[in-house]
Amino acid sequence: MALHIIKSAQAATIIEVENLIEEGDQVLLMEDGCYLYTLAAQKFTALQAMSDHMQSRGLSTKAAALNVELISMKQWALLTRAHRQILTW
Amino acid sequence: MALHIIKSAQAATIIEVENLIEEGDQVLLMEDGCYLYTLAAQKFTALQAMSDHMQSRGLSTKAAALNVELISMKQWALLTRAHRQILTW
Amino acid sequence: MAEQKLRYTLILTHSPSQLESNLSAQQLAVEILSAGDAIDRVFFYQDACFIGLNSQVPGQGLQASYQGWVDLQSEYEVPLQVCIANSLRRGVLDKAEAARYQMVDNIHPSFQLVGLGEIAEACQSSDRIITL
Amino acid sequence: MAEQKLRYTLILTHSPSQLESNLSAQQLAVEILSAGDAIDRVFFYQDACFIGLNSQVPGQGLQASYQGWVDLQSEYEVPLQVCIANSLRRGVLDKAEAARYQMVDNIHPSFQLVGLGEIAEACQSSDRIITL
Amino acid sequence: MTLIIISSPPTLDLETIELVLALAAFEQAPKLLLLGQGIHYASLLQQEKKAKGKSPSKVVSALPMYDCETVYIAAKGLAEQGLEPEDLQSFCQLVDDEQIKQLIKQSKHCVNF
Amino acid sequence: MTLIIISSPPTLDLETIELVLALAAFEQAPKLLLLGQGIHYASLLQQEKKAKGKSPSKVVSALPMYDCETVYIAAKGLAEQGLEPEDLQSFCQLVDDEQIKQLIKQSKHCVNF
Repeated sequence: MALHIIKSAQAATIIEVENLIEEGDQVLLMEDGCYLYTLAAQKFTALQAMSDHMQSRGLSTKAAALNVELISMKQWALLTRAHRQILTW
Repeated sequence: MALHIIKSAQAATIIEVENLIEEGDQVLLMEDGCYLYTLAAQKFTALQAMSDHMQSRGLSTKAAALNVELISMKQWALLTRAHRQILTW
Repeated sequence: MAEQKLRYTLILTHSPSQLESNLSAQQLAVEILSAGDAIDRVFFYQDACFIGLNSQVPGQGLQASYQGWVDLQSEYEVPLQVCIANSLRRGVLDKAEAARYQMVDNIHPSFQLVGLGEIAEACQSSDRIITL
Repeated sequence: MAEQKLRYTLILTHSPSQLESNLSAQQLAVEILSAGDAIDRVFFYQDACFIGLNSQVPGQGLQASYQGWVDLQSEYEVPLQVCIANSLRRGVLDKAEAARYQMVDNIHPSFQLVGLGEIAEACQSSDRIITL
Repeated sequence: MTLIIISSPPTLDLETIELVLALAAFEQAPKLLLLGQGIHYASLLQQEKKAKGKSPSKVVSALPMYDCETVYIAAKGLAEQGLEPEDLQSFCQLVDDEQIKQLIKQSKHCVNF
Repeated sequence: MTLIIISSPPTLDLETIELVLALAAFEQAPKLLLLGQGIHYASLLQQEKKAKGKSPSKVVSALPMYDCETVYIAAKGLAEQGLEPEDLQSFCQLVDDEQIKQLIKQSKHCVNF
């Protein structure tokens, strides 16, 4: 069960990750990857995004409306505990 | 008549430039933009690419087969003389 | 925490002023250490070598890009390792390298220049490697 | 050349080790000057400020990222201008700024730190501005 | 007239906007065109990304005071970025591809980020 | 096993490949997976991008000598990048998405560039 951290703002990254994702993998949007929340919400179930980064981009309300789960830095650290393979895109 | 220099390797850049291009504008691929020659050759007439950069990427023969014109640094300098607006993507 | 203590290596690759990677990594490191886990090393690679430049003059009220790391090191003794080959190429030098090339060192003294063997060690010994 | 002589400003924005922008810009500058046109200034912005770091130790047979510019300047007196605000933030200092902040200068002496007024001047006086 | 074109998202230190502000302060009356993810610079909801850093929305809101009175936004990009016109600073103007081509053609210089 | 994943095109100083070579030299037997534009690292025709710089194809060709015997290439990306199997180093192996998922799952660590 891998954790896929998407930091890139390139939409092509979402497609790349979509092809490689397995049942049980988790996708987390952070930094400029937050801008891809609309496309990512269509592609991934149980999508998470870094709350502080969504907030500073003014996207928290919009993302929450698409059921993107906003998580704290502490929860991020817990995610890195739970997933052995951590891939950053 | 603008000169559009494409240095980015992101395919999305080609689409962006395609939307903004005018009759008489010139498109030049250089650096990692060279990797986009196939898509660019479909979108732009009279496409040019920096010969040294295509060569160092091993793409000269393939690009020439698609009628991409390979130009020298000296010809690049002449292009910047000929075009008042120079946009770099 | 009843759980087993995990050991982390963080690898940074981006310069500090344009993207947020350096800040994200500092915040993650704080959470990892607060949770009782360990950080074997923070490894600065490619343009992240510039994070340690000692001569930064941040704007009023702002912090230099190395400050969060220096603070974490003084509290938790986290090794701050900078790839020596990448640093030399870019002009980021510690005292030893500066002496070797007859230049002046310019990296914050909390950072050390090391070889890529440290990443091999990370592959072997760390439970998690996170690239940011 | 019978054509009118053109005046150029080049703006660089990328760090030197990952992308080729710095090399492309140096090659373009050579062609512009050989053709008899003029370069009002080369302006180093954002991570391109690192190009001037004086302490680079390039690998055997290789050149420091500033070398091509230093050569062009000694032949053609091209002003090599580095954005002062961007440089201070990153820790790239000339003698004057180093003295002001009691640090050691670390930029090659062919480069000078300047304000953004130089870009305003470029907008006004240069015939071409090229961002690389 | 100098046209600054930004098509990448706001950076940590807002150096691209600083350049626009400087040109405006030196009375160059620059025009700013935001494309794609660059449009987020004009979002009213953008906030600072580091402690005590500058807020993009505040920095951009200063542009009209320096005579950079209109910020042009590629209309097509707005929806793609998940933004609504009411998310943007009041002095923004939506433009289509034809208008963007005119802006480029009328400019003396273009500077892209 | 550490899996190095490169999805961006070759850089001027080849630092990503240096990391793979170092892991191999320290007997970590890293596996290298190239995706998208990262596939160009395996092209036999890549040459040095600066005077006296290293040639990517030469640096990559050294991998098998250090016990990094297979370089995995995302088959889907090959055509997208305009490359043919015969453009690649002989020790490359084309893999599909399912095989890539297995490579990730079997790795202890993943490092992406």
